[in-house]
Amino acid sequence: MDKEIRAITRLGVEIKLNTALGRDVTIDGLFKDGYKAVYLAIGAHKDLQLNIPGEDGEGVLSSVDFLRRVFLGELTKLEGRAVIVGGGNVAIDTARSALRLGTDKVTILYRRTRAEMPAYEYEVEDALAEGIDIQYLTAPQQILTKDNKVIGVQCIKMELGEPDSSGRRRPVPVPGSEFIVETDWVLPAIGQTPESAFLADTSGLEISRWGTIEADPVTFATNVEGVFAGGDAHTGPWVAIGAVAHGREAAISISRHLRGEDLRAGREPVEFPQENFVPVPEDIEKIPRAKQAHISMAERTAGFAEVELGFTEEQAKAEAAKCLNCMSCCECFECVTACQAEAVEHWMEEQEITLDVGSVILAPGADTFDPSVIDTYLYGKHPNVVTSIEFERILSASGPFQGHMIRPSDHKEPKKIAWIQCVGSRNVQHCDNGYCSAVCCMYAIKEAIVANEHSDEPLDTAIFFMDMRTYGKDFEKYYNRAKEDYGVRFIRSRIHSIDPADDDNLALQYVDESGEIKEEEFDMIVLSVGLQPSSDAIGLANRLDIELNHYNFAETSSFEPVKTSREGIYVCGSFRDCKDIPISVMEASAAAAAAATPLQEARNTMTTIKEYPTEQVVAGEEPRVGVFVCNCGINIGGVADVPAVAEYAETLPNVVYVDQNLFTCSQDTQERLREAVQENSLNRVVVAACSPRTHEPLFQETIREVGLNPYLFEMANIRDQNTWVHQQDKEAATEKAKDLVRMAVARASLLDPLQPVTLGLNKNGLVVGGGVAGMVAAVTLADQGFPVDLVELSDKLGGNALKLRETWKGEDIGKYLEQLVNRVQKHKKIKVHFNSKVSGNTGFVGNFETILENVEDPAQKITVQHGVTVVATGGKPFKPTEYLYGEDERVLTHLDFDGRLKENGDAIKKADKAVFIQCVGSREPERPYCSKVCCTHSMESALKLKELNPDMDVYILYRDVRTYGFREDVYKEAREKGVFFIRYSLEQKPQVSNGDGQLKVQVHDPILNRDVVIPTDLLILAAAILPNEAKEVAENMKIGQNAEGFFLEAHAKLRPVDLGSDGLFLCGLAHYPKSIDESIAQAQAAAARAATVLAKDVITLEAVKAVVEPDLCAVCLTCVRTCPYEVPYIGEEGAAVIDPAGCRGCGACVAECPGKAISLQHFTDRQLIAKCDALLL
Amino acid sequence: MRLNYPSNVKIINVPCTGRVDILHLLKAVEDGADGVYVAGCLEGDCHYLTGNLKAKKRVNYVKKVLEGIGMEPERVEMYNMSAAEGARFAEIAREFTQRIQELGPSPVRSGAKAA
Amino acid sequence: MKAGSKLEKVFAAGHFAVTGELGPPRGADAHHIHEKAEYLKGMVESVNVTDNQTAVVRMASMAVCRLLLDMGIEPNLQMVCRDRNRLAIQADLLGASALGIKNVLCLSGDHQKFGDHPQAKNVFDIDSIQLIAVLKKMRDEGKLINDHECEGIPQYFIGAAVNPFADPFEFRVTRLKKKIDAGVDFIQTQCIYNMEKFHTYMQQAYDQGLTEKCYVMAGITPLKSVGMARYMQKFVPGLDVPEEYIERLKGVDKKKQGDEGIKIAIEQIQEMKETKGIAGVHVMAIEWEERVEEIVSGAGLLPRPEVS
Amino acid sequence: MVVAEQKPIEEILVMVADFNKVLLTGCKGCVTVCCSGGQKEVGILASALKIARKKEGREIEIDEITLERQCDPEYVDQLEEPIASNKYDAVLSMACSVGPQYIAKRYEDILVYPCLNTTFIGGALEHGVWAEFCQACGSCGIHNFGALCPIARCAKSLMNGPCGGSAGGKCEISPETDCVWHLIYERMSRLGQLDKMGNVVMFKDWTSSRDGGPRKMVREDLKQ
Repeated sequence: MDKEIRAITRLGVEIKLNTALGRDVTIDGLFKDGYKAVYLAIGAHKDLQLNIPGEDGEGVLSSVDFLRRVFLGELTKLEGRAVIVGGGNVAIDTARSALRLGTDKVTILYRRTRAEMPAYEYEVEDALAEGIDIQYLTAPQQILTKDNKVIGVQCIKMELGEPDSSGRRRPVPVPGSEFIVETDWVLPAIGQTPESAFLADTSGLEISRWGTIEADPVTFATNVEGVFAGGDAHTGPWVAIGAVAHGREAAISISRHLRGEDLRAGREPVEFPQENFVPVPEDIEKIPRAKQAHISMAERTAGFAEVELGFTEEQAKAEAAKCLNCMSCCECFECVTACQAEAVEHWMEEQEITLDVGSVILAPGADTFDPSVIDTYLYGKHPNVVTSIEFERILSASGPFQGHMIRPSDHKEPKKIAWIQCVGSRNVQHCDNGYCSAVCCMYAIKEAIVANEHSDEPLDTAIFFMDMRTYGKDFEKYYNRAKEDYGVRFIRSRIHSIDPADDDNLALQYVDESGEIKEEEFDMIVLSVGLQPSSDAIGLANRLDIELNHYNFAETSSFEPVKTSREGIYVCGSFRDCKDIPISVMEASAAAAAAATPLQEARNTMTTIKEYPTEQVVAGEEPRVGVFVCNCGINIGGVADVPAVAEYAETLPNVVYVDQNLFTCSQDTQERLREAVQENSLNRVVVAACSPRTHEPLFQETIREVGLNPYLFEMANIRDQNTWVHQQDKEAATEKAKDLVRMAVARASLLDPLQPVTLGLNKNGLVVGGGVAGMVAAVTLADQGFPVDLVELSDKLGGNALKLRETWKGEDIGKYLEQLVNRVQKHKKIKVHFNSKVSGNTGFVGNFETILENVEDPAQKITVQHGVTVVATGGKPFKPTEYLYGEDERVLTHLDFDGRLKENGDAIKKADKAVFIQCVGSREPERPYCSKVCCTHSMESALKLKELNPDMDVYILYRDVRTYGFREDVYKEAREKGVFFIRYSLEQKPQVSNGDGQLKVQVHDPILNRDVVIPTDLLILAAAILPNEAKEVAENMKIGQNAEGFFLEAHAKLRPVDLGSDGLFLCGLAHYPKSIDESIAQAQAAAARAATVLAKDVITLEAVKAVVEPDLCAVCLTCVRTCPYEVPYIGEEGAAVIDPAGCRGCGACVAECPGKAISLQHFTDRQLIAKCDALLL
Repeated sequence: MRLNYPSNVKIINVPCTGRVDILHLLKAVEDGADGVYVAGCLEGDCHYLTGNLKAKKRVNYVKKVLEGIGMEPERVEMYNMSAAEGARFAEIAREFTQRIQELGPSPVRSGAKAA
Repeated sequence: MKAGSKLEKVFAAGHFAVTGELGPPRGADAHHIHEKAEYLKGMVESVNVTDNQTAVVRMASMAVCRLLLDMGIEPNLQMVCRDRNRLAIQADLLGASALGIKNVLCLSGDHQKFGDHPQAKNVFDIDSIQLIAVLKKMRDEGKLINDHECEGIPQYFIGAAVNPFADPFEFRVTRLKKKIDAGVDFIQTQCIYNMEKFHTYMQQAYDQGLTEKCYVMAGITPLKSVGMARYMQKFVPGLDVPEEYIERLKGVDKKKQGDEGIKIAIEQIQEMKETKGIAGVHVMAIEWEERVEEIVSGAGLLPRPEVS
Repeated sequence: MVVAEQKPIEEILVMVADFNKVLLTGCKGCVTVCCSGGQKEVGILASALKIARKKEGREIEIDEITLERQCDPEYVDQLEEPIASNKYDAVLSMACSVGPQYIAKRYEDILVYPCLNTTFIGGALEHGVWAEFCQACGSCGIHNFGALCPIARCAKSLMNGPCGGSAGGKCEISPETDCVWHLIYERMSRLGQLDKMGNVVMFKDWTSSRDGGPRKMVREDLKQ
């Protein structure tokens, strides 16, 4: 109650105590004093009179007054006999209370029968059980007194006559049936009525015959203008919630009345249709409600102890078991009323929408394999066998164990965990998933590393695998780290079975590489489940009539990797092939490019530009700060005392409005925020919630929508920097929240509006590199209407593809290349610069200027202007330095071999034996990466040899076979066609010799556990792929390179084709070794990303800039020398000039300026020091 | 990662530690902060190339000023960490708090009290 | 004859001249001067008396010169530009002449940074080459810098120092020539250890005819120990101690390193005697005056010639 | 420009030890450019002094003002209002020593303290590094020395250098100090004027320098 009253007064309501209507004020008087509305909520405090003689005798007590005094402890004893008149709950309460106060006998007089008694049935039962006498059909006629002291009640018997207006039969006295009940006390309990006598002065206020004030049931307006009434005063005694509802409705009416609006509009009570109710099935057995046990009668009458003992556990369970589990909404519509956002709609139905589109992109993703179909893995049967996805959840802070790594069976931290690879991948026994799921090796390693990091104790992690496929960029390094830094054990094996062991552990039986069966016990086993298309996706594909491959993934060609078999429908992500995040992201952009290209004319035609109201001018205004304190569900409110923080915020300087929200970021709160800004004329807004990094833009947008400049906003991070990290000490968290709010308010008061800087841009693209990736990027951009300058170092387009024969699927690369080169050269929007290199670059996104130098004649230089750059400088094959390469002409690299095949297949056909050695120059200490394409290339070449000469013995010496995705098919085929596979290790590399003209390869066979010597006619080396030397490009364009010389993308996972600087994009082998389809997809992706820049007419730059106050500038050159981007210069006016277009807003010059002539907008000294002062002073 | 660290650490955010001015650090000390530290990116990883290196020099300058006025230079410090190193952030917050606890309250405040 | 000093006469007679060096005490006690000077008597033609050497305050050079004269030893007054302006310099020079001092060595002076009064204000009103010119003007024209005529013309045998090993090496001979142009009569070089480089230098000087225009004395300082050799190698600017000498000193017992140093000095002097353009040696046995005899006699330079 | 550096704070603390309220004045001229007495440094020094005094339990009140230049009387006049309306115990100047002298001359009854040491006339080698280039001798002859000043930049102000202490292009006084004579040699060599270096340069006339007494420069045509 106190809280409620405080809340009311805080809202600005003035409470005048000890003021009685009629005595101190009158309604008319209030109107005269200027009040425009009066709400009468005076309750019903007056007991109804029996209106019989003797009622003023000593011993007659009002029952409500009696109960109040008992409750307050003023009345603890009532001696003698008591008569209670009435049949409602008050009468029963009074009777039972009187009994407990020690009366000798308690009698209730009721004028109708028990059936008509309004009191609750069970209450009546209890009263009777306690020995209370109830006289039905009995009405008091007169209270008998002696010396004005009550001695008895004269009663008359009644009988029931015709029904009255209440529908109950009217009691009629039976003449001559009078009798006397002797008593010392009479307690009438026949109801209460408002004290309405004093309302008489208000002319014409309509009073019912029950003494209640008449009012409209919807608006609660009385018949007198400006007077409203509700609660018991209106209804007579009723439940509290009713009074609350009246108050609320009346308040709405009063608000409307004051504004002169229609009181009634839109307020008709909601009528819910009844027909949707789910009927209770008729065949359900009807079981009565269980009865609760009571305390003993002696205990009951001895005091006010709780009579009902509650349900026993069995009773409670039985009651709950009565739930019909109908699983359907009973349509009570409470949810409709409860949801403030009005999000619940019971009448919503499935809708069919027809969209007129030019392109469709499918990205339905994939499902994980359900391992319960493989009996031997015990999945679903043993709690400590989990899938990798489940394990991921176990490690997650928002997971089932709040990030504590414990196993499901006993919630103990596991000390030994095994991962089993290829569960549902490379498997045609238990499922039809013959392909490699491509992602599991990496995620298993990741999980093992994270598990190690999570574990307090030393953790033993083991990964059981067939081939470790860490073929992506920097994956091999990660794999090496797992082994070297985390001690993850990698066991090349096949799983035999998993059996339960003691202590909820699991016994894993496996066959190692040499064929030996081994067993090891683990606390927990994680199944690295593979990916497969979902049935929904397959259904979708079938409905759209697009072709699926034999694994039910979308079929695409290597040259148009994101295009389905149906024109205009594109696909990306793992529905095309299993893939990880970077490639999915890349393909998504590629699909966007492919989908956008035919639609280029429609670009910007259906866009709606958001309109904002004119910005409020706040310069010169006093700061009016609104503070919104967020509970963030329980994230903040569960730790810090949010009401206290809010209350504190009200005391801060310049704060004129404070609100607290459950979720400040929710849609309805945004609306409240907007209203608050408008209603309170706020000109600065502070949200005390979570991180500005994630939420600032949302709130800035919100205030912008009500005309406030987005920079007039400040956030106090009381979640990430407070309640999340100080959970243990709630008090400290509350105090810190106050500190943070105070700091935020201090800064907010000093914030100034800022305007973003916009710039025009050059719509040309520059593509560096004329290989497949560069050409595809150029064509994709040009097809979207953007002119492209394509720079090629040599005098020929095509790059490495010129030397390639066909894709692993058998598609002719030469033909494709010819068409592509043709398109590039004939394209009106593409200008090719042969024999050229980048020798200089200036500018920034939207406005680059690049110098192209002719490599044959360095004096010949041209300058191109462009808005974006795509870097596709490509790669080159490693030239092997071992295995007699270059010394014996029978030793070839892949590309040499492809060349030989093209020139003279017959010569090769004659060979009896051929040996492939994998990983030549890859996965070595000086080049710790996998070249990704060589395994597939070798399979393809091996199959070609088998095709040319089925009798040829073909050996592939490998370290891990990395035919990821559907490439696994080629591996399978190679095995089926009889290609021999021998694994070697880095420690025991094959030895190649040439004795007497015979080329021999010696290798250790781990299965036979001995060295074998293979005489051969051909030795094909899977040479590594290196990036082209691109230091000059890197330096000119300021692009980072990794240790191996590949370019560094902005974010390895989420921004795989963006480079570190805006407006620069990357594709092809310059990024990492990859197959032609991936190069093409990446090139399309780079073009798509580049087009997002070029499609705009202006570039909007962040508004936070360093600005110079020329009067203070000492032209000392400090800023010129400090700026890492060389933006400031000394202008003609004799002061430093900082071009906002070039300024990145880091503030380095600001902190250095000796004259304090430069300030960083939004982070001025005043603003920052204000925070400091606010915290500490 | 919600790693606990002492609640006496309060953060003032800046776009880059290169924005941190000698004056800001001194103001904090002047206002009575027991300790101030600058948390910047790892050296070589500054988004603005060299902001964190500049900040480091300024922190060192402030240390010298404090030394000059007979105050513990350990009350100001520069730390480097990456945005991904939540654990390190918490560890540093704990470590620095402990350091300051060992040094005791700022003489600026106790001096003011003594007067 | 310019001044008719013994040194000048020895040169004039075509003898291979020898000079020694004496550092005045850091106090007023003249006792040690006598002791040290005794060792040099008869061993050398003239004894250089340093002037606040290494910028450390010592007894005035001119006073010590006079004490030597009293002992029958010919002094060579060292004079630096660091501590005096042109007024003081000229006054002192006049006084020196009056005291019978004939040899004057013109020096810039070590920077006071290395001395015992680093807070001192240095003067450097004129530099060492200008100082030579001052002496020459006083002697040959009988005039002061301001062209005022001297009452009584002083006579000086004008000396200067050169460091053949300072950088730029190519300029060193030019600078020698500048000193000659300014009027120098004899030159004493910095201590020589790198004989090869010194020969290159001397060859150039000889080729340019400079050794005809003045007498060049090679500076010889015997190495007392490996430690001293290393110190000179590393910390004395413009000194070039070749590694071979250090190796040589290392090769003998520590107690015998001094003897080995003397041996080296003797060998050097013998080599100098054979070198074209070298007219003598300046033996700077700093705080080792007692062994000068050993060196000079070892080099076959005793007895010193008599001239008149 | 005139290059100056802040005095050690310990020294300044001693100067203000007895004061409770001072006016700290900066200068937007040379000392701003050489980062020793501009508005920023004024703020830093004020804060440092306040910290030091708070620590001692006796706070000091410091007003900060940075003048356009402290070497022009009109600008120094701008201190009149603050000095008149505040009871300062002293005025501290963060200008070259001209500043405090001008303030002292203009405000006769107030104590004035310098907070900077005026070091030399020089220039920036890079941001944060300044070196001496001129000694204000009053008769510039650097054209004779490859446009490099041996007076200011040779430790011994030699006119006929380099002396025997020149090694590796550095001066004997410190390996950080360039031997200007070495630089002169290199430059003359590049300019083909080495022969000029062979000539003996005779005595310099120091009358135009400080040695001729405090100097004054009058431009009759400009003088009012």
